[in-house]
Amino acid sequence: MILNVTFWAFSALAVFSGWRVFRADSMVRAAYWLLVSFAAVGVILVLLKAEFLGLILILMMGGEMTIMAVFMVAFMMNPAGLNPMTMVHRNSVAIVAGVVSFLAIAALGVFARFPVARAPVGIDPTRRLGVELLGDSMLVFQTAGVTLLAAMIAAVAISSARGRFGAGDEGSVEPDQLVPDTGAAPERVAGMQPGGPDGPRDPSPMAAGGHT
Amino acid sequence: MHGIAAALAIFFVTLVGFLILRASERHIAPSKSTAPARVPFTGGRAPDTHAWNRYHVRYYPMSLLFLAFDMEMVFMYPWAVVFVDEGLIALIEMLMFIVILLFGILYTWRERALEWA
Amino acid sequence: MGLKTAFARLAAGAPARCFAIVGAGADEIAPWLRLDPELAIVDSPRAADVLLVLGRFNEDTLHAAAAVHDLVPPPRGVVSWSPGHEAARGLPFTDAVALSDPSEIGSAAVRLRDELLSGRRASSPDILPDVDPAPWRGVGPFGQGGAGMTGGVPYGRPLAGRANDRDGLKLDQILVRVGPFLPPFPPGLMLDVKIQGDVIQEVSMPAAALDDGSSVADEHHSSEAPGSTEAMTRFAAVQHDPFIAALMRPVPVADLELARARHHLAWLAEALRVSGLEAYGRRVLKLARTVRPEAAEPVDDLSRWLRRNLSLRWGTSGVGVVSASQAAALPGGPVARAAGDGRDVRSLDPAYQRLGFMPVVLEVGDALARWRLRVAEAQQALTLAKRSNGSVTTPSGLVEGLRGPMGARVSASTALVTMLPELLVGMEWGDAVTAVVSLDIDMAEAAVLHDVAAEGRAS
Amino acid sequence: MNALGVVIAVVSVAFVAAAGVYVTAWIDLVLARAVAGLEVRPLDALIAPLRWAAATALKARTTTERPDAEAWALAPALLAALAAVGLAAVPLAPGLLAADVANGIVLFGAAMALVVVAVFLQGWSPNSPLPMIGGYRFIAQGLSYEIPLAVVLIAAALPARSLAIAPIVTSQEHLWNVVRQPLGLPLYLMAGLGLAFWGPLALPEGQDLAGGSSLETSGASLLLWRAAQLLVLVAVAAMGTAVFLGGWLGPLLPGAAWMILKTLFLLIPLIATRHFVARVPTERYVVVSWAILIPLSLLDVFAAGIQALMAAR
Repeated sequence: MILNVTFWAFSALAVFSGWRVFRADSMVRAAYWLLVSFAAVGVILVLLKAEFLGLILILMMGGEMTIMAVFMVAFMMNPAGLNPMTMVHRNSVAIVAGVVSFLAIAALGVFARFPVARAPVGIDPTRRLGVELLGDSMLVFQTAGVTLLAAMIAAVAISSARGRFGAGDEGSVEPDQLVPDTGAAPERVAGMQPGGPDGPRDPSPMAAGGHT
Repeated sequence: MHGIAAALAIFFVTLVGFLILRASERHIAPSKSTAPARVPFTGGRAPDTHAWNRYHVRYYPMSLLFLAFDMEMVFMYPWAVVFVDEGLIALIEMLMFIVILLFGILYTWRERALEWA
Repeated sequence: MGLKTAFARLAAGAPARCFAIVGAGADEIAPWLRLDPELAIVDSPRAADVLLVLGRFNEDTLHAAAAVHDLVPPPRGVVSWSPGHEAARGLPFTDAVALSDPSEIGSAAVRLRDELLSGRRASSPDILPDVDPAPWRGVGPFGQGGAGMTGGVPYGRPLAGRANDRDGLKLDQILVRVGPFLPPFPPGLMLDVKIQGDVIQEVSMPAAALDDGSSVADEHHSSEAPGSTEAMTRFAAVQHDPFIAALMRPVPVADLELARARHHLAWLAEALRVSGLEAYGRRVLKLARTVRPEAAEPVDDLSRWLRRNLSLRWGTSGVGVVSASQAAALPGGPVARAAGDGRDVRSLDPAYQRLGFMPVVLEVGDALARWRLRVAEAQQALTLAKRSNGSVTTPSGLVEGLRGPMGARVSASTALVTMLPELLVGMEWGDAVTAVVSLDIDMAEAAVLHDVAAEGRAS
Repeated sequence: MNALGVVIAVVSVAFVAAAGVYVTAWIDLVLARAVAGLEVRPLDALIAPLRWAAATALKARTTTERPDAEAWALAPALLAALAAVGLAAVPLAPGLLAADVANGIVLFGAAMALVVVAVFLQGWSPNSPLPMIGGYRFIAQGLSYEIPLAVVLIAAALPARSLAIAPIVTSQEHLWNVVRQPLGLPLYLMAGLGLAFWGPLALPEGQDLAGGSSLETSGASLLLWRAAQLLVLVAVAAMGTAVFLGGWLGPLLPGAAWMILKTLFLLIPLIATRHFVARVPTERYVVVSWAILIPLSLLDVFAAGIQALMAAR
């Protein structure tokens, strides 16, 4: 009984907070309402005996939603929603699309015949997951590794303004590949001279010795 | 299941308890908020604008790197459980996986993308 | 009510949490406040019970002091002290406990706090009017003063605007009006700092920044000739400062050097506090108060401890580098000497020459070098004081003060303040604070010297 | 589900948490007086935190021009709730565990990952420049310590073949993890300091920001925030004890006594860092954390893995 009540309470919380995401003016609030929604789903997963998956969902979303919040704040006008705004556009299309997809998923849930496979009692899902991941071949792990490496390199290459050869907008381009000046050169902020922030730090600040 | 119930109960009891304690403040120390008492403190002079702004997070490359490493942890937890049973092969698999990811850190560090000031 | 009384009774044994507002003429008292066991000096007015108002203020700083006062959460009170028995004059704190003896600050603050918390005394009312920064209530389509997506004055203030940045992103820039009373910065220092994220993009001085507190009195008495009773009192007060005295008459080297050692150690105490080592800073402050030339071993121990503490080195090395050319533009002083510029007025004084004085010089010019230089100078000063054997200085119109050469028209602090905008641009906030603290700026110094020059001519 | 068991768990965790916070505040005061060269009066220091708490509770709550009031109210409560869950995941003695879950270190990790949210909200909500910088600093800090924290805990789980805490403790019967995995405890404590934003890693609340994320907070809110912060520190020390110092294992004394003694043994150096190690610069901390601490923690996992395999042979 308590289990059922908890399940439905967290389901309601997940849906409610999902709705709040789109009603929040502040980007930080929107991101953290989404986190609440994810966390509620995480608890539901735990209640469904997928303890590891539920907890890891919460663990990951804590960091991930925070990163989403700071990016949304950085790139949205009026990020804190001091002037009210709506995050919903083209309402009629959205409503139709929403209703249709809800009906489709609901129909799937109601009419589809799901296979019945009872899990043995006393199974440890985390252990089974580990066996599944490691398994007979290395494919899962190494594919994941290479994909993540590609993601990291791509993220850094695209986002980082500085590189080992200097700032991204000046030093990293071979001279003969420089496009003729179209007047679209990035503006540099006054006062940001080399030798200030970007300049080399003294290589041996420890080397100082005093004499009296 | 008992453990999870206890964890949830502890979380929500503490959360609600602290919120109640905070709300009780108005009975112990009532306050009336006035305009000069609401000014953000930076040394005695009022700001021109709201502090909330499109805040320039300087560590954005690092945060993207973190996303990848967060994924890595998802793989490591189940790996830890079966590690001893699977033996040497599990060690080698994880070693390769980690070394691949370490190249990501090495690259980021080499590109000086972890620094911002 | 029972709970409140019980809480008030329990709280009565604690030190009074004070936010200190320091104006001109309080240099004798302000640095040592943290030694008072009855006071707990806090960094934010939000955490204070009592506002300490020490010294004299001009119109700008007075307004800022009133603004800070209104930020202290009720129940709150004010304890004020001003040099030369001019307490409370010109101050807007109507119900302040005005003291004439600075040694009473601790007990007065505790008594005031107890009266406030137990309800025996009413909380000090707001000074500034309860008026929104801009009218917004009921304005605009949502009644919060905003217009469109980013326009208007939602809740009384506009939104920040965008600015370019060195990494190519064009995000918002906000103006932080630092000071005059933001604790990690020297009291009285006002900077308009534009930041994007946590990186400083532009620093400028508001018009009144270089003006010092004593001018309230000047404004009130502008018709009076120099040498009036008022001015004479203040002149007498600054006479206690051995460096000012050395401008006019011979002064024992031992006095000057002991004062220098004490000052450098007190500065170190504050720098340690800002870097997070509050308790150790208090130990150093006590040492600064009590150190004697005959017993200088604790300073040597301190120097060794600082050298061994890697965390301090990590936080200061490479921060706020003053280049050789910047150092050359300074009139001299520890900051210049830490950047390889060996000028020191003491080298010219016969008394010092007889003692074999050689200035301490370091090359790097970063905050770490300044830390080390001041500790080395403190050690050197104690040695000089010990060996000086009663020798006195020869007045030459210029004296090597605590922050550099002092004279009628020379003030190292003024030069350091003018250097700030150039130095801080491009730094992360924490590094910028480390740099400012390491410069040891005194906003009162310039104006005091200016006054003394006037007095000297008048008398 | 046993309702009585849940109630007992909640009450006992609340009791342990309150006691832990109080003892931590006391140790900090005693250490501060000793370092400052003042006469140490442990009995006076026993009542001093209560005096401070009473004086703080009597102050009115301040607000700013347009804060996110709900988030501001939530921040201390969320921080305390997360710390309490972290503490509940630690067994006091065999069978004496409030939140007995099969994935204990994941539960602890999840609670600690959300600490970033609480501290960021505390800094963001007042709509004030210096707290906001503090909040953003903590995100940089959190993203940097989270991975070493999780990885060293995973390393400790290797010999136990389980993610639950109790088996991790019993797996140390012959040799504690602090010896078996020498890198683990130092890395864990460094991450733990970051988690509790304490001492050298008090970046969001540094003196350079005049108090940072809690600058605008006063009255009972400030009191609750401080209590929640200390609770995080206690949870870190307790988990460190269970995972690296053999938890309840020890001769003569009952298990719970060992657990408490060892937790104090870890708490004291953690607290003491505030008085001996200066606050580290944010940016350089991030670089060092990624370029040195994370690779070291991965090295720790492999050393632990090889060790576990050899032991299993």
